[in-house]
Amino acid sequence: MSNIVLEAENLCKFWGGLKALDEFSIKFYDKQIHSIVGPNGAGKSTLLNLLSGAYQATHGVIIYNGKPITSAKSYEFCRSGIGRSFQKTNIFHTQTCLENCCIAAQQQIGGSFKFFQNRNQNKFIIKAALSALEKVGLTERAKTKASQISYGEQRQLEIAMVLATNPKVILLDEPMAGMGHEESQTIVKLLMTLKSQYCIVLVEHDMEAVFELSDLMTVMVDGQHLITDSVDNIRSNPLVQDAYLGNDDEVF
Amino acid sequence: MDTYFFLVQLLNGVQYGLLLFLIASGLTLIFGVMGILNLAHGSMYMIGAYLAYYFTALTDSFAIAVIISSLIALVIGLLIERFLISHLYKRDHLDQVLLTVGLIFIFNAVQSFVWGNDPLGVEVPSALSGSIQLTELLEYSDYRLFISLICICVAVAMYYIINRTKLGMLIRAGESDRAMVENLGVDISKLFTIVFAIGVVLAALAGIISAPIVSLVPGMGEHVLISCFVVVVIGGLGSIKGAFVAALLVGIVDTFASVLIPEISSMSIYLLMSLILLIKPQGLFKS
Amino acid sequence: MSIFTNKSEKLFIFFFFAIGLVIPLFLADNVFYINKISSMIIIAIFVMSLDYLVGRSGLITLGHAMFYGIGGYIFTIIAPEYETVNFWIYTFYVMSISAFVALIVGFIVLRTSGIYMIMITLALSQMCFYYFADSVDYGGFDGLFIYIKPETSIFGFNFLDLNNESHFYYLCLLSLFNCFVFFKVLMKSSFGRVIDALKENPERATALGYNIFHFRLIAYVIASSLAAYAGYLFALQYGFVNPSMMSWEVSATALVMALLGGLGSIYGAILGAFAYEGLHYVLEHVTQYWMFFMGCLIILMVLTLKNGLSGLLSNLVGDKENE
Amino acid sequence: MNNKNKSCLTTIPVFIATFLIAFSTSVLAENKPEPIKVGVMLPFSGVYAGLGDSIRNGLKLALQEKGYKASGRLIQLVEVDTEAKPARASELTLGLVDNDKSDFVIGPVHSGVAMGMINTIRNKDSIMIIPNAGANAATGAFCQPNVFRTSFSSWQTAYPMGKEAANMGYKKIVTLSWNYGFGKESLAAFEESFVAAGGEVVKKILVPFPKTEFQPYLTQIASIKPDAVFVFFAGGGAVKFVKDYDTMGLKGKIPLLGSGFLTEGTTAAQGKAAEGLLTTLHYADTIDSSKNKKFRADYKAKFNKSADLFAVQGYDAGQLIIQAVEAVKGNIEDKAALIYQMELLEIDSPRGKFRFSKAHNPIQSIYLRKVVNGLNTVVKESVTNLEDPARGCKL
Repeated sequence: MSNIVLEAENLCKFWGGLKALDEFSIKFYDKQIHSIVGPNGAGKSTLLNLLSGAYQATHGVIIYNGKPITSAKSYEFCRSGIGRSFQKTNIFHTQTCLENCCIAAQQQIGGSFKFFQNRNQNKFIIKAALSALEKVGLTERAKTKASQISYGEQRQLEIAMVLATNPKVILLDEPMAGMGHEESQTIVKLLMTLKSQYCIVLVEHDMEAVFELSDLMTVMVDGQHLITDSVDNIRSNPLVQDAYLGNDDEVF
Repeated sequence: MDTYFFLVQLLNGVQYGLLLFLIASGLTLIFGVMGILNLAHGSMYMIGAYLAYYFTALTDSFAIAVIISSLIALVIGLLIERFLISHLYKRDHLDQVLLTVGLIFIFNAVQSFVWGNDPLGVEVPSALSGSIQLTELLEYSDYRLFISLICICVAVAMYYIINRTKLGMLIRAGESDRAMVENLGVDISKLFTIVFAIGVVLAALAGIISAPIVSLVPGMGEHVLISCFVVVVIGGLGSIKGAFVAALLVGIVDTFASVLIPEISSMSIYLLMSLILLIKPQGLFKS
Repeated sequence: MSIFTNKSEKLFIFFFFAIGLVIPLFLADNVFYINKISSMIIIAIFVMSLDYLVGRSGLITLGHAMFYGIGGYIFTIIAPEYETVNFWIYTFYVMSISAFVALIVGFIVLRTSGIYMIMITLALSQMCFYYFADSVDYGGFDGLFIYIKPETSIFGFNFLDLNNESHFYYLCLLSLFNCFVFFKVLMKSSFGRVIDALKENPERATALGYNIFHFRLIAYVIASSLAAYAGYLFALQYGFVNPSMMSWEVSATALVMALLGGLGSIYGAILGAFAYEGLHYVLEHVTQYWMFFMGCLIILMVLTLKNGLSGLLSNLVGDKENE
Repeated sequence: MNNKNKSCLTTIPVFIATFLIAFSTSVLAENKPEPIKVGVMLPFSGVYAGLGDSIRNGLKLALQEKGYKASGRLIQLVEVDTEAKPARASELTLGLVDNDKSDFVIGPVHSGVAMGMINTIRNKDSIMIIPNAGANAATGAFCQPNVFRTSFSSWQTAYPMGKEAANMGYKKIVTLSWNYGFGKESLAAFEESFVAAGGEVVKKILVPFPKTEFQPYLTQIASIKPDAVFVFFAGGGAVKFVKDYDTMGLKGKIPLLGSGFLTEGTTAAQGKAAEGLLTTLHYADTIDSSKNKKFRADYKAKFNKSADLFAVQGYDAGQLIIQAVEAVKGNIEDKAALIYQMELLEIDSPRGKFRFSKAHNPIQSIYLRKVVNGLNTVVKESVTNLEDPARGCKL
């Protein structure tokens, strides 16, 4: 088994009295897709927000490459290699697709404090951005404004932006939300190819895609860890059937 | 300062605070529901005071003047919302602010044109011209107590309307989720018209009832406006309860700072605001 | 690589500075108009710095006049009273001291955002206003005077005499031009890319690893020290400073000018400042009730123009949408 | 697109029209060298606008008596609104001096504006006449050959009250004013003479300008229980203070004394709260001279309101110009000769006759006045021909 990249131990997030995440522990391995499923309100997004540094944990530890990063600032997560996409499309609508990826790439490549150099003079940034666009198949959309591409393409751009930050870990928050079957398949294919290079954490409601893609699956209920296992074992686990899968027809 | 004078100063502070609340409540209401920072709020305070002067002189009755002036303010509020602000809902908030700056200019010019530039005063209505002896030297006029009473009444009425009536429910909903109100089938533009008019009337009412105890001078609205900002921000934008607490706080702090630390009293309320915003960046009662 | 965003901007800048360069030749015997235009240019610099802050960086402030005033006061306070000093050296002093002040102020105000930032900047500038208005040493409400204007020699070459109105005018025009070019270059730079990003979507910019606080702070310091530079020029023009320079009305008026010009367009600041000041000048000479017409015109412009005067110009020239 | 075009069409003509008006007025104003140009720089909007109106009225009355003519030359007024904003002082002054080529500039009301104006006009040829602003420095440390004042220095208006207060037997006094130049100078002048006469200022309270919440201060005064209170306030602040003093019950228990501005042009708004107040100033409504009676009657007839001190000061500025022009027989281009003649003039003012000191401030009598039925009546002449010490003036 490959090595552990990202790890959470006894992670808690309380909103006042509400326990969004309670004593949650999990390990993510390199070059795998690890899906997290569970009913609405199970705390999946909270977990992702904690892992990406958007929220501060109430207590518990996040370990990245063997070092605790729990108390790091939210922007430091991305810098150290934890990239994320958002559930609701979160891109720079007024900029071109290429520029969107340039913004993402520039943080890693540098130059943000160059006040007098034209932003397009740094070839490394453009190159990194173009390669990210190419990976998701948006090359011909490079010069198009982000607000003018289709919804599916925007979701792809969202992932391209994460890739442009040159991450080790990619946290994807429902990348297929609101997509038709065909569009979803594009993403599935994309994730398949990415799997060989990154540690991918996937939160997704599209169970078909999840079962197709995942190496490992974690089921969450009410902010708590229910089970983590391979796809096949999860499918046949009666506990999961009872607690979650069997009772909720909507999901399937 | 002995206890007795401490209590008198406290009374001064509370009384000033209550008046501030009356002026600021309209501002925070409009902002909370419509998201508009109405810079012309101070101008409506001024217009209210001048209208009270005009109609008191005309009818010889302060009570009638209060009623007529409030009605005129209501009409002004409705006209401004219908013919100007309603065209800007889809635009940037800063455009709306710019519009209200234009209104300030117009109101100032109208005031100067109609009433001239000499300081004016309104006599305290005779029924309330008595006073209560506080110390061997100090008295407290009935009219000031009457103003405080009005302010408390307005505060209670607003609390009741917002928490107990259908209009209040819509106002609260409009604050939190505009789309939801529209989905409920409520005509949001009508709600906005009503709220804006109420806000304007509150500002004018503050000007009307304080007319007998202030001097009516050009530009009186702008001075008030800044104090209102401070109150509204400390209380948390859009929160009536916050405005009430903040107004009392500002009134008391300002009063005691004037006497105890005169060197920095001009900055005291701004210091207070900065401190509170540093501790609670959203103000005291942000919902 | 062109620094211009669109055709209308190019046209406007070209005509503005072309006319600006030759206009003193036609006004040679009328010092007043040269002075008036100089002061409009100074205001345009001030508004431009505000426009960068509000329109480009998304940081709305109602306390920008604080730096305008500080710029003037710093010079008046640190320069020896009866000694000729060098303009460029003191430009450096004024701008670095005000940058330092802006760093501290920015550190406080940038913790808040939106309307709360508007209010806390307002509070700080009011405190600053009262500090100078109540001070005994700095002349209180009556302000301070500058008796001797600086000389402008560089390496012994003295080509501008600040006591000469036309020379001062050209200094202002040059400053405005530099300011404009500086902001345009800044906008097109890699730094500008981040500023664009965090104005549009600060949450996303953070998720991409940017410490938005740092970038905002830098933008705030840059804009504030340029505002201070404008205040410094203002103090030099008429030789005095007054606390009313930092009153909140000055901040609000500048914001109105930036809005009139079209937020975020930078060159709109010039349009806005000239339109507002021009109208003000004209109307106050026509009627005592100039405020009424001023108010009506402002409202008319808000209702009819979507992106201010620069937007209007853009439509006239026929720029492509959103370019 | 249609909408946008329409908006362009409506806005552009507005701009063009306004700029055309601007240029046509400026062109018209430049063509006639003949008349004497008098620039009037007063606040016509904002807090001080009422004072600006009165001064302008007085000025017009003086000029009208002579048919807007002196030594056969027509007198033309050019008015601008200062908005009482010191930041605009220099620009507006230059406008009047350089653009409108004014021979005289009358203004302003506000001391901060005055300092800006003096700083601008000191190197120019025009003669500045201050019809109000009382900053001591204007005819003190900053005095200039071409700056005259027809009003007063703040020192003059408050200094006599110190002696009067001591004479009335008061030992301990609290002083109070807005925290700005005029107020602080008035308190200092009062203290100077009051302490010299053996009194003691037990507390000096400075209220932030332009705050009008006076209750905390009045409560503080009540806790100190001084023999009397001396205040400086003007305009709207004076109205509010006098009313508050009355409603808080202090009136009649602790005597209120003031620099005359406390009851100048404000008694109508103050109502009965002002009755009986004692103040000192260089003018009173009931000065018993034919000049004053005629002035007040004419003013009332022309402007339909009662004359006040500010009108007098404006009126005297007008008289000064006419007499000066006549003294040099219309030849005002020789400024040195004009200034020399102005220094020799005696102005027959409604307040009584006065001459100018070396520093160009009036040497004038100060009256102790009492408010009776809304009028500032003369109690007595407190000091005859008081001259400002003009500290720091090198003229």
